[in-house]
Amino acid sequence: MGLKEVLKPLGAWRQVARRPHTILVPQRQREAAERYRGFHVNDLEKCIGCGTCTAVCPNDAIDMVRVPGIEPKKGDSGFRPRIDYGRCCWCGLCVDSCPTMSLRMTNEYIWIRDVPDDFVYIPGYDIKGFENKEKGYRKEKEHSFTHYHRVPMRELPPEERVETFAEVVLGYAEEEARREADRCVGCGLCIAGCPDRMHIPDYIRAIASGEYERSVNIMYENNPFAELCGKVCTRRCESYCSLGHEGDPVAIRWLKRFATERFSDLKQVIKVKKAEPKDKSIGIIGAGPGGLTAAYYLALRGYRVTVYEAMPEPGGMTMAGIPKYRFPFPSLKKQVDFILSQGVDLKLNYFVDQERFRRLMKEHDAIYIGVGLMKPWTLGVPGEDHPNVIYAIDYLRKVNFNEPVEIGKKVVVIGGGDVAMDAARVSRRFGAEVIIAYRRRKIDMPADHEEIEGAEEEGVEIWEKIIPLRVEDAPEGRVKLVYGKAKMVDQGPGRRPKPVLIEGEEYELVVDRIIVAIGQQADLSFLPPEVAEKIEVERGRIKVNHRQMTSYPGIFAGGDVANRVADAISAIADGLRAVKGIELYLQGSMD
Amino acid sequence: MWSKIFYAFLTLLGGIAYGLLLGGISRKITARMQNRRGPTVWQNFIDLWKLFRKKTAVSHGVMFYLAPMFRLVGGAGTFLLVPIVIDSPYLSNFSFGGDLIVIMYFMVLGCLGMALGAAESGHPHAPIGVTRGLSQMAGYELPFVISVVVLMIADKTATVEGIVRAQQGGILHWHLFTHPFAAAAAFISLLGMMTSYPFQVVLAPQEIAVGPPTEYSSTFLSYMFSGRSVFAMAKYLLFMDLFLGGAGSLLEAFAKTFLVFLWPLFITNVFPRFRLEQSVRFFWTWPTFIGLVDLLRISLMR
Amino acid sequence: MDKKNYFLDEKPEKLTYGGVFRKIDDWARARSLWVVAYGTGCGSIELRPTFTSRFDAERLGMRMVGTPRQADVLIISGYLTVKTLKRVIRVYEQMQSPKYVVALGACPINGGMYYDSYNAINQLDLYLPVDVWITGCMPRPEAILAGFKRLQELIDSGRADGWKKYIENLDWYRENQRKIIKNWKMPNYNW
Amino acid sequence: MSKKEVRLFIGPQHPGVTGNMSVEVLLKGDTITWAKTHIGYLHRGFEKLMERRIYIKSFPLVCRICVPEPDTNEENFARALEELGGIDIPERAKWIRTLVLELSRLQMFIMWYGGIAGSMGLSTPVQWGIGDRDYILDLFEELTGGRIYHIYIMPGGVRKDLPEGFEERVLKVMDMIERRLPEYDEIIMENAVVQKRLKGLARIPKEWVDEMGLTGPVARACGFPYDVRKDHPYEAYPYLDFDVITEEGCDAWAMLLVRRREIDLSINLIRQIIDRMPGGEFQVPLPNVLYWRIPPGETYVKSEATRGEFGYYVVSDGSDKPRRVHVNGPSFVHGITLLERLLVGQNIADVAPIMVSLQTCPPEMER
Amino acid sequence: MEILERLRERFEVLEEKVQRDDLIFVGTTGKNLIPMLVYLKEYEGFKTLVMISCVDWIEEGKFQLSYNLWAPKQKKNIIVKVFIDRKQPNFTTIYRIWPQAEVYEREIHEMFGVNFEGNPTQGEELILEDWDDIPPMRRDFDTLKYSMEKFGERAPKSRINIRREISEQYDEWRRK
Repeated sequence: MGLKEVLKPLGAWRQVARRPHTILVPQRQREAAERYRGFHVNDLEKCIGCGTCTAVCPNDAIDMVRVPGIEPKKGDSGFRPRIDYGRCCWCGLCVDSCPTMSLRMTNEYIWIRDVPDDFVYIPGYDIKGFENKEKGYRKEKEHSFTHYHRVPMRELPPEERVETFAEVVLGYAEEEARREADRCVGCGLCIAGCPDRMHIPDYIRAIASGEYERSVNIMYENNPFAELCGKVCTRRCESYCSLGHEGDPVAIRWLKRFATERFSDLKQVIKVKKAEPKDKSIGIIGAGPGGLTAAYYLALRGYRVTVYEAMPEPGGMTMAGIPKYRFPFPSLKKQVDFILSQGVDLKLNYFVDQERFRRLMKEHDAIYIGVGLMKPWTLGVPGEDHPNVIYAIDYLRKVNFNEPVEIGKKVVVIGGGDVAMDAARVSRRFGAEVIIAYRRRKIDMPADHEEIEGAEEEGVEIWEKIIPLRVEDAPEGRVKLVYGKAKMVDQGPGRRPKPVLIEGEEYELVVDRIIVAIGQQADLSFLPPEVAEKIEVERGRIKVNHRQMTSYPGIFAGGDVANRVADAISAIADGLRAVKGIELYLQGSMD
Repeated sequence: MWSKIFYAFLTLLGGIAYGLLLGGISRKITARMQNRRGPTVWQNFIDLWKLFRKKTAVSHGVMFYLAPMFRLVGGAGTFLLVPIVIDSPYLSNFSFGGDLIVIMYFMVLGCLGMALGAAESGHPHAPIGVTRGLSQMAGYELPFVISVVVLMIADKTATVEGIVRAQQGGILHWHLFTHPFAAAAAFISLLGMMTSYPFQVVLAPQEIAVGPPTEYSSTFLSYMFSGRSVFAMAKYLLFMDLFLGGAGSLLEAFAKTFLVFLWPLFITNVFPRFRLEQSVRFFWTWPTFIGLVDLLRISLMR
Repeated sequence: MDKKNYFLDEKPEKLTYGGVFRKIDDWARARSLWVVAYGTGCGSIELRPTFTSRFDAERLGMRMVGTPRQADVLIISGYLTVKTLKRVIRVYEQMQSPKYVVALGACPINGGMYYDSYNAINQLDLYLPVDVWITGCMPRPEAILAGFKRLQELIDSGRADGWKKYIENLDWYRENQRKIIKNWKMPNYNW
Repeated sequence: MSKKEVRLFIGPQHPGVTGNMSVEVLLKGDTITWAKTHIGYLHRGFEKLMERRIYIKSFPLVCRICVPEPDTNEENFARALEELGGIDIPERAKWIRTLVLELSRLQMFIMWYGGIAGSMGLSTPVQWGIGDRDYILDLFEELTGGRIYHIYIMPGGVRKDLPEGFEERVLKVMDMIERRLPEYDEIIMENAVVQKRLKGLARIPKEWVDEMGLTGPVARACGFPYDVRKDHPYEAYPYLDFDVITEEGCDAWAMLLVRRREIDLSINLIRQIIDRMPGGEFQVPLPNVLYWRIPPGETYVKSEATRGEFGYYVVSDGSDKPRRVHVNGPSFVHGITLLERLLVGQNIADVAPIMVSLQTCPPEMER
Repeated sequence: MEILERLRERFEVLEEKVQRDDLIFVGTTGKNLIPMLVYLKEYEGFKTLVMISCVDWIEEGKFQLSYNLWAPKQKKNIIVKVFIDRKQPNFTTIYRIWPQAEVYEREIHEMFGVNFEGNPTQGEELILEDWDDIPPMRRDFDTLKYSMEKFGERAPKSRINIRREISEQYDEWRRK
């Protein structure tokens, strides 16, 4: 303890001359840092109520509530997060995992109350005064918990595709599939998009964790055509996907395809629970996906089921209409065989006419009509009966059944739907030069955009705003399409623009074949008049109630003939719903 | 006589106020040293009023109630015996012959009363603090007494007034300069009296919470608070009288007490506290030794 | 040494407060808040900056005191475990009226991160009357100071009366406290 | 307890204890004859809570285990999960993590440096220390978005990249602290009273170090060069150039010296890190955190906290939640086994300096 | 690693795993544990006990005790594991080998209910106070339920299952 040690500390008195570094809060505000994790704000318009924030919140601080003014709509559950600041720990996990990036944090941090009940609030709805603060913790798209980029699907190169009818899509490898499946946040918004309400998050999660058998079993709970859907589904679910708002939606279809393709023998995989046989029989007209779905679940419930099919192979439109490069025949056979193995009786080449329909009504306790749409719409222009004008649906059927078709060197496909794309791409595979003529713009096409892209890659030309005027004969066995151009007329908000012919202009196109693919209609001529008059038909489709029953008790209908969507998954959904309806009907407790 | 009492009462109030103000200034200066702004200088008045008007529901017996009064009375007694302005009819307080010795006893009285009351409170920290306080007192009283004795011998008087008068006639007559060793000893023991930091073993927050006043609250605490400030004032005045030549006017008194006040403040913020035995040992060695030097010198000179 | 009961083991009388000095009292109280130095939870980490040079709560007349007897404000800094709650109740009751409680953080409001913990309480207001709630995890010193400003406003306008509520509804509070403190080895009323 | 002994609880409501804990002592005069640590005032059952949370949800929890220095916990737990889950993190993430760890070590030491003076009643450096530490917290706020709880280190790297110009601001704060440190030294290290009180205080017998498993500055003050950063290098520490600091005194003064030199070391390391900070990615994408499963296995990872060796024992059973996480903080041994033995024979006045010297941190004892 | 061979020679080694260069797991039986620990301490340089941990394998009806040792010279950790019956969780104390084991064992006793024979302080409360349920760290103790029953909840959460809600919405739309 020298004198130095006594005097040295006194040097601290130098500090008196220094300016204090005290910050004068609360008299003056002090702003927190740029990234500060303060109070939440939520863009209610962007938010889709997926509930990922709820799932990731470590403290159970976030729950989902209804908010006045927010209605559920496509891809939006209608709920909004409510945050309890008596629970929150401002970790920002919710922000980092918000798929739409609507939830973020401001750098606001003062929230003082005299009562403890004022700490629950709905960001974005309850106005707290810091809604417009720009600074604060935000999600960086590339560095967050959400994986926005889809694992790319490998495809055949376009040059190879046009040479063969081999499948275009090559499928995921196991690692790729698990990586893709793992992107799913499990919100379940996609369920609303699926007509069949498949348990999408569940089977995707099963794929992600490598439990493929379980995954397929989950699919088969309400879809016996999982593999079909895995290949050709219109996948409306993907447009509901919460990841789709800021990135690519999860490839639900390809994942389904991946899981189902792994198993060649479904009997060993699917664990069916068969009910006691019941003394009731059901007749199903049309072995399309809807009819077979109904048959499968009815058979599992113990009913005797007979399916009547006019064509030589089961599968309906999936057999006749979908080209083999999208949906190979062995795959269809695998699924149909599994369904038939559950005790479904199938009668092929059995065209139901009025006479036979009367017989079926006597034989069966209930009848399900799933005949689909087999009659094409016509163009309705002069000269349409020209032999070189063919209809896509007939054309595709012939191709699929290996019947000879002749299309020449150059064809034009009229229409913009999936069938048009199929017809065009099939024609490319026959070596023809193909033009698709559509009366609206490309972005208005109802076909799957992947199909459009695929067609273009394969060298199909797409002409927009074409309105056919008449068909004329042309030399050398060719045909001339006379058409006019259209202009798009705005129809006001919420409605898609209408094409209107520009008068006075006429163009000509000489091709070998004109393939008309502007849609199909139902052919209900097999119904006997006494039945037909009781069955309500609305705009060409049979009208059914929510149990798929027509206005004639005991006759159910589903699939394209009854719904407006006309795709495989809706047919399957109809079939599944009809099963419940038929069961209730047979028990006499129809609601 | 009554007017004298009246004036004495006024000076007492003034002393308390000035003591509180000095406390506030010390908080401000300390704050500046600690790189912060600190409270206003009036903060101690607000604190005192708040404490004074606070409810209390604590009861630990009669002694417990009386202790703060002891403290206040001890402080006031000391204060009233120390002349503020010499020769002033109003501000010379109750100075009388031999009062220096009485003052020193009064200073002990406050502590003793405190000790009794705190011991009554039943909180274990209090007796520990009291023991410490008393031992500490035994420590710093020794050098202080020695230096006072030096002054008494030198000036041949036992009154404060006499000592002040002996220092008149210029700054060099101050005992600070005529008896530097005694002054040094006394000023070191002032650190102990003011419980400034190296010797702050009584309240010792990190060790025994706040020591003796642990159980005291509200009004009692306000008495102790004002007692403490008047006590401090008394000590400043006493040291002013003893070593800085007293004050001829009120302004001079203010200035000189402020100087004395700065000394403990100067030390207190830069040292941690000693342990009790280190503290006592310190007082019994260095300041005692220094004081003895002057005592020896004065005895030899005579 | 004879065993002496240092605590009043009886229910406190209803305290009324008022009088001519009321306004001055409130003014002085708001500007002289002495905080009992008890870091009950992780929030005490932010109390240190609050009370030291960078934020310097002493500007507002606040300071830390080592004993509950002399304190006016009890800061519940974050979650409270059952074991601490027992001590906190005791500290609170030893404080002299008027006294105020400030709850920091999300945890005392609705359990916070520890809503599912078997040892941390979820709602502080069942056990102690709280005057000001400051949420955050932890509240920054700025927020704490803003909270104290709010407390000062409340005191200034005479609305910070949690301590009165506590005495009036003592039985209710006691019932709640005893529900979770199984072994009540304390005096019934300890002020 | 004889008649002459007084039983005294130091804490939990006591200005001198480090956090919410208490030490029960028997006093004979001023001398402690027996001591017992009581903990549990801050027990929240972290380990139980983590068992019922998915892995990612545990990250906001772990940083609360040691409040003043949360990053060690985050880094440890993240590293354990990376090891079990087989994730390799990019170089830059390692360096950023090390930077965060060193910054947090520095702020803790600065606070401690003031705190040791405060434990003896010298409140001036406390005010300086906590005030200067705030500038580091400002850096943290800028980098991580949180002042105290950063939740910044996550498995796979760190959550955000360094902001623009962050390095310069770090260096600026380092310069400021380096300018300030001599002033601290003047009032603490070169203070006669501090020296008088700390030299020879709480002398730890050397054989206790291995026997009790003392780590960190406590062990290093006894001459044992135990430093996880050197012994089991993690993150970017193998690439950094530093020596383990040891002192031969075994007393509180030696611990003070060790920690004082650690401050210099930390500043030095931070400069090195900033100098050599590599570019590139700072994060590898995790699997979907909501469903992240970790293969079965167990591991023990450790790192050097300011108080000593911090270890995480993680057992995974293959599900998305840990089977068991055991957090082993250095204070568990320092604060209970060592403190109870060390206090015997000491003066009551020295309890606070001893506790601060050992840097007992109650939340990591009871978790 | 050679150390594993030496251990295998002397004791019954049920399982072993080299997790990292500096971390080895060794499983042994209860009878072999204390001799093995002493051997490791005296002859292999594992002088320090880092911690004792307990894992509840409720499905198998076992508690796993993990003794984590550190060798200051070799800079290696070894974790010795031993399984004990969950129904009668009795084991022997090792506090005579390492003094800090006393507190670790006390904590495990409190949190898991494992009884360490010979530990002088294990009955004392360490962390919990007036605990009235099964030891809280056991897997079958539901802390959320306990907390909600004992401490309550202020603002009950809506706990909406979005998937179910969405399905119902879908039905609604369907019906329209």
